[in-house]
Amino acid sequence: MMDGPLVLLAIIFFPLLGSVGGIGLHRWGLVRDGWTLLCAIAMHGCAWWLISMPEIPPWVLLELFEDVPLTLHPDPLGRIYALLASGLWIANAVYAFGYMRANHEPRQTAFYAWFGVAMAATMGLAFSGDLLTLLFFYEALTLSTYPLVTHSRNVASIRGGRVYLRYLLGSSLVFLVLAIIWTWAVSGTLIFTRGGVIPANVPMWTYLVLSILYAYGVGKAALFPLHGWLPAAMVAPTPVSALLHAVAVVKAGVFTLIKVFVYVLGFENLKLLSLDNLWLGLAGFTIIFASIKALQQDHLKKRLAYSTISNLSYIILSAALFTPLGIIGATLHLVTHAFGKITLFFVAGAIHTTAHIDHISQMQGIGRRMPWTMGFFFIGVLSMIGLPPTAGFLSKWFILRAGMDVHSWWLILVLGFSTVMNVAYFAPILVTAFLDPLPADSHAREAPILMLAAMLFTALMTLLLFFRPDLMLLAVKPWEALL
Amino acid sequence: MRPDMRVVRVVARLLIPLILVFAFYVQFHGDYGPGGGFQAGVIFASAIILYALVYDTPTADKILHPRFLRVMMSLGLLLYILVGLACLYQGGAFLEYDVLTRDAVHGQHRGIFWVELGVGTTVAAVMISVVLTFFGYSEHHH
Amino acid sequence: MTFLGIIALAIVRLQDLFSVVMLSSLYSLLSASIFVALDAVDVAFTEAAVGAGVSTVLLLSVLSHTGRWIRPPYRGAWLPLLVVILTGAALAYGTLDMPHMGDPMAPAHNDVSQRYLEKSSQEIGIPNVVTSILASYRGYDTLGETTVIFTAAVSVMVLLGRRGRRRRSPIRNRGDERT
Amino acid sequence: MIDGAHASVLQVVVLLVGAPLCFILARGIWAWGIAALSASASFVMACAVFIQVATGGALTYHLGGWEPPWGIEYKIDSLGALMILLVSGIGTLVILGSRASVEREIGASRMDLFYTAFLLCMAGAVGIIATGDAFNLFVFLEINSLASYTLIAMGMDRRSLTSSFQYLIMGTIGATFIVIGIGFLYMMTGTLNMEDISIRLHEVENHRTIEAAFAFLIVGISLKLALFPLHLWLPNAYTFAPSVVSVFLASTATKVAVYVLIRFIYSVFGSDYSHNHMPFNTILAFLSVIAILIPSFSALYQTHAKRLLAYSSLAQIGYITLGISLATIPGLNASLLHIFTHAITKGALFMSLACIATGLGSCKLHNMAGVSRLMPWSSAAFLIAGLSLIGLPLTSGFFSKWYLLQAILEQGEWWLALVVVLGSMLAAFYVWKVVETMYLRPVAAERAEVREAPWPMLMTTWILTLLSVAFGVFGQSLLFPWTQKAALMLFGAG
Amino acid sequence: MVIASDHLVKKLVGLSIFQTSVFLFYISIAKIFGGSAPILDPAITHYSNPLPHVLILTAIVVGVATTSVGAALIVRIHEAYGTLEETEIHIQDELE
Repeated sequence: MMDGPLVLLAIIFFPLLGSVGGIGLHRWGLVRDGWTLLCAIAMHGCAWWLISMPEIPPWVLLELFEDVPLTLHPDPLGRIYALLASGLWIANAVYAFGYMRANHEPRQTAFYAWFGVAMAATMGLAFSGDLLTLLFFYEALTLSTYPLVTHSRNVASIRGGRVYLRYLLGSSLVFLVLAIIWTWAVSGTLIFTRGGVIPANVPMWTYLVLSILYAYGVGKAALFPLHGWLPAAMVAPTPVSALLHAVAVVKAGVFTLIKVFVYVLGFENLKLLSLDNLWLGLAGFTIIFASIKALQQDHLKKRLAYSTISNLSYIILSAALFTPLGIIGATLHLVTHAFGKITLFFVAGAIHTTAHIDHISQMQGIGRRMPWTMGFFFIGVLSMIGLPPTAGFLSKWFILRAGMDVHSWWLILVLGFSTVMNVAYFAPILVTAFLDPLPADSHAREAPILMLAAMLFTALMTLLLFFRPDLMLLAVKPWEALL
Repeated sequence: MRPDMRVVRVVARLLIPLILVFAFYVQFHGDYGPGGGFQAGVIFASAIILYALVYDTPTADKILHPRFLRVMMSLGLLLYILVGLACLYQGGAFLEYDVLTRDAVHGQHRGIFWVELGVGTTVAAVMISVVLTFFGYSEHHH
Repeated sequence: MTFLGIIALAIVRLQDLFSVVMLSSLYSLLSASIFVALDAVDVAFTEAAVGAGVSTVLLLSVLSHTGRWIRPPYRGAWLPLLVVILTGAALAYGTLDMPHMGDPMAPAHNDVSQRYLEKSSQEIGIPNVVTSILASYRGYDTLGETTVIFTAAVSVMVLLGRRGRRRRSPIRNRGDERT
Repeated sequence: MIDGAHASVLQVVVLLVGAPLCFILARGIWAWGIAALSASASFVMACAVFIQVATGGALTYHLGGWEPPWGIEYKIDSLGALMILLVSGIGTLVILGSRASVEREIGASRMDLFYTAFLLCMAGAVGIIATGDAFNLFVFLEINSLASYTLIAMGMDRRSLTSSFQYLIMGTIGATFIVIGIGFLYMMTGTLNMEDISIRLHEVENHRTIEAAFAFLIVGISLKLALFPLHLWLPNAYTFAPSVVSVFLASTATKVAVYVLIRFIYSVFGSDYSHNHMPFNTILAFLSVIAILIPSFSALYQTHAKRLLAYSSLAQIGYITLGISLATIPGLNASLLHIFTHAITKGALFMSLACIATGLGSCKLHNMAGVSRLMPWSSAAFLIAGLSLIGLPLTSGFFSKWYLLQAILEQGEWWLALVVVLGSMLAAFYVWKVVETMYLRPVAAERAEVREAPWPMLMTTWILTLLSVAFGVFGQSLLFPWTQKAALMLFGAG
Repeated sequence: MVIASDHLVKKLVGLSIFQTSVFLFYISIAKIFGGSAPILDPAITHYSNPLPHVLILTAIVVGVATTSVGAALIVRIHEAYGTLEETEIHIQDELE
């Protein structure tokens, strides 16, 4: 059937269409925004269509090297990821319209254009059917988000952008490229294959080396010590931090790692070689480290960034149990954390917009002026901590169960610790916001309607996913079947 | 002008024609004795340089205008290439003199003659213009 | 031969450029005479005309406005000296088991040169084998050689030619800093 | 003889004719016209030769009709044909696009001299590649070198003079070494025709004279090649030469030198002798590693865009020689691929800098602040070509580096692989140093009225840029078969 | 010697001396004892090898070409820097 490739093309090209059209319409701001939104919705629709589709055969784009083709092949995980990212793009777009206007940001057209390119790269990454295609879209994503990080072009943002590239481009150019070519050298193929491509006869240390190379090649997964770029990227306008640095880019990292586990190294083999200890160790340490760092941050977005780092490591941790259930847990957390975290970033952006406040210590009593906003924040926090009735509870619970199954006390310990830490670094914000008295000179007021709408949507989704988990599990089914 | 210069000039006047004649001898006798286009060119040049030394560069420039030298050196090179192309035109390889006339050896003779002439012209012109440029430069530099 | 060595050494030591140039021209005159001794009449002829003639004139005219005295070098030149020694060693190493000089059986005097000596009289029909090789067998080299000379002339015109030379104001001198 | 064969010599001769014509009867724009005409003619000839070689195999041409070893022979195999296509192609493109830049940096009054020298330089390069005769190679090498000294000396800054002189000294020493090497070879074999030499060498192979010859030739060529310890002349030369000259030199000069190196290693001495009789591989690999790392680091600290690229060129030479030092067919193939991809990429980079220099009058980084707003097309070209220099996927840089890494891992030399990827990381950093300045820094007020470069320059720039991307995407079908064939041939396996 | 000297003129002279020595080496290859100059003459049977002579003729020309270019550069450098001592030139460049 031909409409498989067609849908893929559509999903990858709608955002680009949005960019190009946006540039064309840059004179008429409203039309441009409308057009962008239209493209986002169309893309999301295609993503739903794709979810409903049966297995699509791999689609070879071209033969880049001898017997190294570039292929697109959307597997269940990729479809879920695409659906998630495209859906949140709608919300984020709406939010961005409000945010960019309210903050009188310059060069909005360029902003939306690069945003579209970044989304396209994300989609390509989601659908890539082999490591080389993945590498290409991975780098494309890095480069297309760079202009967004440095959007305001002041010294701070340039410095932030430099760090961003140093970490992401550097790590991928050195370790990821090496890992990929090494994989090719031992296996002779880069096509994703269930159960891994590494032949049985290779020595154990090859797996070890490859594991380390992938762990640090995929800088977007922000494993310690390659986490530094994420806080640095917070100089970007909030919509960027919200969608890209809470969802698209960072999730691209863990998504890549899961793909590597399932399709390249083969998690069964890793389990047999008991390399899970290595991964659990890395992820666990990162969680603990990040939680402690988060506690020290006063800048709200920075604190959220560190929380993101630790949550990314949840996902890796769960996947690194190397059991199907663990990977399902990872997938679920990938989704739920997205909704929760994007809500929190939206809130942070809203506060920045109306109260011109970035630091937690200055947020006394703003909950009284912006009750809706802080209400959404509350929901987000619940989801982060993993308390019902929010989606976060669901995924954390899954991860715990997966850990129980293999009696991984380390995982349970880490998870417990970080939950405590979550409370420790989120609760004070709520206390400050709701209980402390509002300073007289504060001109905080409720956020613009567009931003509120976006927050409402994501917050509701966080709740909805708790009450109707079947929706999510429905999407996850084929993935489970494949594992 | 210092008096001794006059003596030098007289000597030079006598010498220069001899050198020129010698140059032409070397040019066209190169097939039989040592010498050929290059040596001839150098000798010819040396005559002019001698002239430029005993008189002054502008006078030398008047006799052999830089532009004229420029044309000559280019023509020499072009002559060489033209001989080669002529061989091509005659259906031979580049610079294959055999085909220039019916008799191969005679063709060689002719080819070599013209080629040597080209070399001689270029070398002479180059040497003269290079040296004169040096002299000239040093003059209007100080 | 020993003369050459002495001269070369003197050139390195001397502080007076004028005598340096003179010695170098003497050097090429001597080598020209050696060429004659080695039956290379054409080469000797050329070397004398060029080495002793043209280059000397050129270098003198350079000195005519760059001054002839130089101060002793600032830095000791051990590294370059080492390089030179290494080069010499390599040369010696290479020449150690090369065929004896003048040995008619040496590979260099194989069929290739024999052919020139034997056949050129029929093929070219002029006695001076050097000329016939120069102009015919390896005529293309000579074309290249002519081009080299031509290039040199172009180069000199670029650098010193009246119209060619661009007048540089001190600003222009540092053109790169300014925009 | 059929025309294709004649074209093999005519592609040089048209340039040699063009030069004096340019010299005598051309002023200003006409000089450009003649140069463009003869360069294009030469390019057409090169295409004819290429087709000839592609269909009929290696092409030989007996100059003067004397069969080798008595006469001089032109011998063009698939590699040579490709190299000539590269050199004359880039040369033609540069000439076509160069006018505005030359007018600005050298002045219309000296155009005739400039283009004469340029044509001679080109003729020298093509002659070097085409010839099958050791001494003829030296002669054309000198044509090429003298012309390059001249071109470099035409730069705006007075330091162009000293750079040119430094290059002259180094280059002449190198050439003299080559002559000594050839002399040794002649002494042992009595012939100058490369093919003939390689045949006769086998009888006298383990003479020490041959070893000396090898040593002298390699050192001499390495000087021309600017291989690591002998590289000092290159950064100055590339920095202070006129912009378009930097383009031509950067994309062809060292490449031709590499070609000569390969010719001697494989066609004259033979891969077996070169790789197995001496510690050549180890030394070369070692030097290459240094050549990749140290210049890349020093590139990070440059404040002059052209100089930065010059250092990166040194690193790229390191990649090329690294591939050769592997002494395997895939390694050599990778080197050949990198020669082409890098020639085009670096050409594009320097050309975009030439555009910028025409606009701003300088390529100092601090002058280039925010130039992307003033000259968007030039800056975009730099950015894209820069990505290819870094070696990001789907660019030609990635294409050749991929095969290099593959060849390295095949030998199990994982640490060399590490060096390569480190090199590309450093490349990312120093390229981005420029990109950041061009795109994110504010424009200085006094440059607000600077305009984009004229379209011919942009055309050249963008043709090169797009080529450097195209080879990354379609290199497998466009480039790989040729280099593969050449590598097999050079190893005597094909 | 060539590289060692601090003075550009000396560098150039050294270079040409180096080249001349190489010429000598070549011609010594060509020598054959009992041979004579390669100008054909029925009376003579042994000749020295003419090929190296040709090569050196070319090499000499190349040499003088290089020398003249170098000399021209020197003149211009002297004009631009007022000195020919390499060290001083470097110092001046540093100052810029």
